[in-house]
Amino acid sequence: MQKLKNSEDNKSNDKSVLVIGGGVGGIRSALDLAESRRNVILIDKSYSIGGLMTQLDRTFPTNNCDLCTISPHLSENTRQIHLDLKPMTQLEQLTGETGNFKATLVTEPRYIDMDKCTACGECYKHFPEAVRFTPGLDPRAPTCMRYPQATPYAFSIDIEKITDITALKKVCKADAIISDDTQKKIVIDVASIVLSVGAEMFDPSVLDNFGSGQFENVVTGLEYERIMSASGPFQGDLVRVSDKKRPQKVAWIQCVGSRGINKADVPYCSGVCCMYALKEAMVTKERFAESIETTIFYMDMRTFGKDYELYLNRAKNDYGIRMIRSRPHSIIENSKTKDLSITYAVEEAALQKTEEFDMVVLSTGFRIPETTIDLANRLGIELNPHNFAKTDHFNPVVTSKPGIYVCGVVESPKDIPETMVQASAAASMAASDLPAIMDMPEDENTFVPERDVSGEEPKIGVFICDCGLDIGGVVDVDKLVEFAGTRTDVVVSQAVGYGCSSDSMALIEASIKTNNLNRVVIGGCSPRTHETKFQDLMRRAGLNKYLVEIVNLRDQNTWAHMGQPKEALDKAFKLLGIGISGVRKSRPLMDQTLPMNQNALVVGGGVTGMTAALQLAGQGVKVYLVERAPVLGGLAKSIRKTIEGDDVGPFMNQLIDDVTAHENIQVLTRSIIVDHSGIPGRFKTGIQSGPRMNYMQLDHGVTILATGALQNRPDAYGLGTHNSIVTQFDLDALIEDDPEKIKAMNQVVMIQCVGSREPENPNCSRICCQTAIKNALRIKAIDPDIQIFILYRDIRTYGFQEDYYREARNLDIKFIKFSIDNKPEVWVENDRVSVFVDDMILGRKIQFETDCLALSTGMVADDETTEDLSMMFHLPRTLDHYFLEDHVKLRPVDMSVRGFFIAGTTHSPKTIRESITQAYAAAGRAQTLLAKKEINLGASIAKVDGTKCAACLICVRACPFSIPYINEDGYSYIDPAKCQGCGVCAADCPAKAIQLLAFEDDQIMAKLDGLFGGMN
Amino acid sequence: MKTESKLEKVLTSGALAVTSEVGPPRGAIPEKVRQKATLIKDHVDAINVTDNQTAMVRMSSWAAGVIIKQMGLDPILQMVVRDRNRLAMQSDIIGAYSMGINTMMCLSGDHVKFGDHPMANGVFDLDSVQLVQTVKKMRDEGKFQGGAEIKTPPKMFIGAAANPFADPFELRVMRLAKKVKAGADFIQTQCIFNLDKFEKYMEMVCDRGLDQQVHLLAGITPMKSAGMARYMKNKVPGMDVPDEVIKRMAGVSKEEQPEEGIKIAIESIQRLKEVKGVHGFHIMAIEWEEKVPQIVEKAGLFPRPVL
Amino acid sequence: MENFEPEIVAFCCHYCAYTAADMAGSKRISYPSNVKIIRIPCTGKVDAIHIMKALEKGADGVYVAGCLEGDCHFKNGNTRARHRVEYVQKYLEELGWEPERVAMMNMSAGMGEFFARTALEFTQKIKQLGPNPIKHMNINKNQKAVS
Amino acid sequence: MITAEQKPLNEIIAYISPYDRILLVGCNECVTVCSAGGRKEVGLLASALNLHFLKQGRTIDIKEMTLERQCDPEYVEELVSEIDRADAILSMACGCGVQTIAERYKEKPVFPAVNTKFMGASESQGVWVERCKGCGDCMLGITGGICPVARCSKHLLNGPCGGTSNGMCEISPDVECAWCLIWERLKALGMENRYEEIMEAKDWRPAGGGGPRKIIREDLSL
Repeated sequence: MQKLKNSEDNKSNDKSVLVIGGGVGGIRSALDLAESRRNVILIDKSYSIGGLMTQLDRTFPTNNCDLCTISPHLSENTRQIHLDLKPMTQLEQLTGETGNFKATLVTEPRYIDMDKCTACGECYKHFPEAVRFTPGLDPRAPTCMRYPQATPYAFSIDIEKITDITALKKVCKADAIISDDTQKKIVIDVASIVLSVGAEMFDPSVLDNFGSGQFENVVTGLEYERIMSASGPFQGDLVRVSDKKRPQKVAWIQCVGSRGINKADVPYCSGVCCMYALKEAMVTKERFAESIETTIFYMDMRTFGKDYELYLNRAKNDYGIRMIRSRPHSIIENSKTKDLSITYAVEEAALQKTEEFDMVVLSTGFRIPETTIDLANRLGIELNPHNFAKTDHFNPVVTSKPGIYVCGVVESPKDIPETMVQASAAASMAASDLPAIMDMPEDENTFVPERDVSGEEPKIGVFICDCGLDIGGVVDVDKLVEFAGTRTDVVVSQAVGYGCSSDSMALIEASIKTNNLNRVVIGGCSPRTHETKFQDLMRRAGLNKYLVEIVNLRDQNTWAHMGQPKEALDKAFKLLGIGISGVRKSRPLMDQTLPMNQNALVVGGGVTGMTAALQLAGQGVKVYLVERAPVLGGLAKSIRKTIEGDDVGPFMNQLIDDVTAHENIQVLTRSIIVDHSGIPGRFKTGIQSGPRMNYMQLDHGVTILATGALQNRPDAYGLGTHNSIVTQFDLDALIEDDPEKIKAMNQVVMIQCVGSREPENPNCSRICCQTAIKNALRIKAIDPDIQIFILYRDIRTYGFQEDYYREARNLDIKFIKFSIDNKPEVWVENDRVSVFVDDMILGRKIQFETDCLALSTGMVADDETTEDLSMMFHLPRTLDHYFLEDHVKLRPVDMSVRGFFIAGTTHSPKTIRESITQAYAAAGRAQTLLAKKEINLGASIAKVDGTKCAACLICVRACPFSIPYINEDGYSYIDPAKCQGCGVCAADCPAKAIQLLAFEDDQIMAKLDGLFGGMN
Repeated sequence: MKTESKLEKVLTSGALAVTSEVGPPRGAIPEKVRQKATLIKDHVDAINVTDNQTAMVRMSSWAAGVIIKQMGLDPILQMVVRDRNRLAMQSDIIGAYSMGINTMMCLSGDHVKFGDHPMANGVFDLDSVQLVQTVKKMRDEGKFQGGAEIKTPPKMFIGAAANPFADPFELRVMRLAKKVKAGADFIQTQCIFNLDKFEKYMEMVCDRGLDQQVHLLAGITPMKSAGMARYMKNKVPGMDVPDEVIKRMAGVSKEEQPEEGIKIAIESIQRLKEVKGVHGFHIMAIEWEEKVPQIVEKAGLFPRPVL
Repeated sequence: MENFEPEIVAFCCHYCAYTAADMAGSKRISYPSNVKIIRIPCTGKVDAIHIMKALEKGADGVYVAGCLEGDCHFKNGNTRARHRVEYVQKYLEELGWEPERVAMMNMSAGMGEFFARTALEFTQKIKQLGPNPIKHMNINKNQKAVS
Repeated sequence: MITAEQKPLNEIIAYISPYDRILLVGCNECVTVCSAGGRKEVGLLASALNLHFLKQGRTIDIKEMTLERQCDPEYVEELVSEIDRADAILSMACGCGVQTIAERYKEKPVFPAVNTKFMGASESQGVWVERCKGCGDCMLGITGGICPVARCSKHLLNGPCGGTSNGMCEISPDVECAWCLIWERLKALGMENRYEEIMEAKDWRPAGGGGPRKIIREDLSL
């Protein structure tokens, strides 16, 4: 371990970060830290990590299951040398302070040795009640794994349900049962802590009006997800619980237990329920039947996230999902049919309606459980009035206690993309309590040098697992061993019991060395889960890791054909034939690596860009901060106050001073980007800078785009024609600068959604509802007698903003709803501004004469800037010209081009607080690259044989990532640093000049030969 | 006078000329030609004889023209560049002229794709403009297209077609000018239904002074039904049938539609008579030749001048 | 024909279909053992030649299984694969072979049941079609090669 | 580029049926670029022929080779080592390649496996369009870079016929009217007056009307 530079501070590199909670947020935080080569301990009280997301059927806004997108994240866990995963573990006590915490961790007994358990399911088969499994509705379905890619991939025993432990031990062929397992307690040193324990979903059975827990066909949103999920109780078939029949009419009731004032209600908005109800309704139609009628009863449709308004429009227009703006007061069950009738008030006409449904879904929101309140006490952090973690107003991941950070729902209600952003931000903050990444020593390479096997004839070793009875109980492993031994070039063929156990691994390693093997075939389970493990074995044995082939004898043979041993044996022969024949053609391959340039370029000097720059600079990274304007500050500089009542000005001035003074930051104002080249990790970007527009070239490894958005000033409602018609931005300044002028007013009218949620700008600008309420409350504070009317379409005060909405209503600020087809009209006559609007409740037009008409115009993308940059950097944009991230859900600040990150309003409209979070997140994600001296790009890339290439351009056009080009020598060149390895080019090449390494044509042919030529 | 053509004589006299057409039969049935010609003989100055119209094989146009000539009438030999190369066309011109045919139309011809021999190779050795040039060269210079001298050259009164409605509109007058420059003496236009657009076209024609250089015969087609009108609008390339016309046709009962079509044709002639540069009418009553007399009479174009 | 057990090659993409097959196994859902999977990174990698060669070498049926349309890990590899399968089908038709011997399938990683069901349906279809008409020739050829 | 398309398999099969040993030869130039006869198509065709003959109960020996360019004798010479082991040659090159082989290996029958189509350009992935007729007397300089000989269905040289509608040719709403394109281009170039000049009857001798064509570069020829 390198000697620390600043031994006087508390930063120590052998300290770890403790991440509490293994949901998607905790996993993201832990992975970010581990990828930045920080030591992390991830604890979760459950027996496998994954949290809430793994229980969902599909997730918005992509409506994919995305388990295959998240599963690599999960299995990555086990691969990280910097990550220690402790399931069934909780924090008991915390002492010390930031940089020097001592955490006491308690691990509950699992009664199963995770290293030995192969997840064969024998224990579950014989003792179904004894295996721990929690997800909703029917906890016994169907494999007792919470999800197919569960991590750790091992069972857990509920010992209290076991009467005969010896019998249990007997069924476990892996000998993994530890009957005398006990609670374990350890004390560890940690420098900082990320709290990511999420929240619970509200249990509506405490409400007496909806029949939850009483009527079988009333379910919660999460239960509905479980019903639809392929790994749920009905194997992914949508049926009613009562009669297992497909429902034809399903209703959702929103805000159940949220935004209320009744005894079981919480006042805040959970922010995700509108979207998940829309998703569930859409998926219902998509997956089960168009004809299923779906109805959503809602108060305000809160689709405020990026492109979520388009999602809502799609739900309404393309899927025909019915939306009724009403809050039903009760559900009554027909005791015979178990159908449900809902009575609700109709908004347009003062009458009640009753309608029958087959199923009703209660959209419930998040609740902080008692256990979290206890945990907060143990940690010593403060909670807000709603029991969520209290955080810094300008940094939502910072708690009241230094060194402890939060992310995800425990901070405030939020969806997956926002959780992912906060997780990366919290990781980034937690890392700042450790030594700077630039000062960290390199990880040791633990592997012996690779043996050169070129020129050698293949010498193949075949090792076959029995996996207990999982393979050996269905097929005769000895016969397989015998068969393999007869194949060409096989010099060793041997049974290895549990091949993945440490003793078997040692045996294989020794066999490779003593027999001088140069190819290895493992007959065992799926390469998806175990390839890396055996690849590491190869490296330890001095062989290239691409010389091993895993034959899937278990998941795709003995498991699937356990009832047909004869067929399974025959198939096992053939699968081995394929594997052995294939491995003979495998070649040693080099993973592509690149040295990293460890500078960062941050484009945009607003609050987001400056925050990201400072965070990276604090880690010793040299940062170029490029700003188009002559001064730093951006849009936030023109904002006076936040809704929480904080002054933005002083905060910004401090930020600008810090940035300007930092030795690692080079501020380049009045600068524009003019060219760009290079590869991820080694970018070159040309800028023109200063009044003379001098050209300079910057070398950098990563790029953060924080170019912001623009205030929208649409030509609507007379904006710009009269000085009493202003935007909310203008009003914000006016309130601060000229309260006397405000005092002189009698009546103020605000119109929402101006230039947003319209055909020409279909998305919601997200910030306007809270801005309007912020300004309205401030006016009321100046003079409570001023009458304020807010004309709106939906009030979208998500999360705790709802508190301010309620406060505004209590202060008698009037909210009047209008629809897009019947917008208010503005008249200017005799220098007086009047607003006309149809009041839906009164059913007539009303008129206001107003002293100030404030238009909530929101934001629009900076089309010109994002267009220029997207062309230069080859980055995609959304239809409304914001940058489009790589994965809207799981990689919200990463761009599709490696090494690019986005943050702030160039991603989508957001508040200062949210922009700052994203800035930290982008800085955190950037560190995962910057912490490495080189990037591993894998070996499976397409390679062109120039002598065969006809330069036909087919690969150039076919590549989904636009990587190939025709080089100076006149043939196609595929940059190994950029190739994603899909092989489309190799398949389309008419000259057969392209091969995808590790999947070459001759290897595929050899596999076919192994299957068909194999039996003679 | 450049030629012996009766059409030339009528046009030179300043009278409005009237032509119509006869499509030769798909068989060796000379009577059919005579029958059709008889229907219109008193009401027109000359009769176009189409050349493998719509790319369907028919009796050759010069042979059918000879039959008409033998009736004492005046055929106009249509010739498309699609089916013959320059040798064949020039020999046919000499042949036709030798049989007394002295007026001809030079055309591109519909693409073979539309006809009954879509597998045929379209020749297109010359295009229609070049054919006009060739006929003029034969007549005025006494030379074949290849340059050799002709002993007793054929003296053809040369016609060409114009479609004021095909795309691009702005090119239409220029293309007419090109044909005039190449040597066209008269022009027959595509059927005119959109009178407003045609008048605009004629204005442009006159602006360029082309009305002084060429005789333009406006094409008139009576429609039998609203269905035909719709068909022509949608299916026939280069045809402009305004919606009002279709509406007007569809506005009357099915039985009355033929009468309405004729009415429209007559009204069109009456309106177009007044248009500067229009020197006559070419009435294309496809398989409806018997109505030509009625149209000519009611449009006030009867009797035909005797020269 | 009753005892005919076809040999079926399934080219499965790593991200979805291969995972779905593992899922089927982990849920112990049975499907015909006739199906042998060859793993590829993306169905976009499957060349028409791979399918043809599989038939030539004696496969009674070949199918390509990728992610759901629109869900390809590599954007559009699965749609390209579908076009290629259709191309091979046309080719087979020209040769007087049953185009149904090759097929394209799409599934997500979680669709273990679906994997099993399609494997069963495809196997049944191939059983109906009967053995690859050149299978016996291949055996001769192989024997020749050996001798 | 010369474009080509594979012949119907039945036709190919009929050609080679009498023979047992086939030399299947691709070409790495134009036919590779238009995916008709490169290494990949050679492999596919070989596989298809195997499927066919094996089904007939016949084993035929197909040797696959792809030459750099089949229309050059030096490259065609590379077949020498294989030619004796073949009863017939099946060429996937354009007509030029087939004939170069036929000329060199007079004793072996040569059959074409593709139909040579036209000189074209690629419009997008997998789509090729005719752009040149090789008329030997290029007039693109006066037609705004768009060829009426190749692209007008009637090779009209003096403007569009009456069948144009909405910029499309009368033969199909998918075929652009070459003259509309020419006119737009001339306008864009400010060369409208070009259009007014009558283009004289074309001399078709350079287009092949004068018999098979030949180019001789005196300075290069040996």
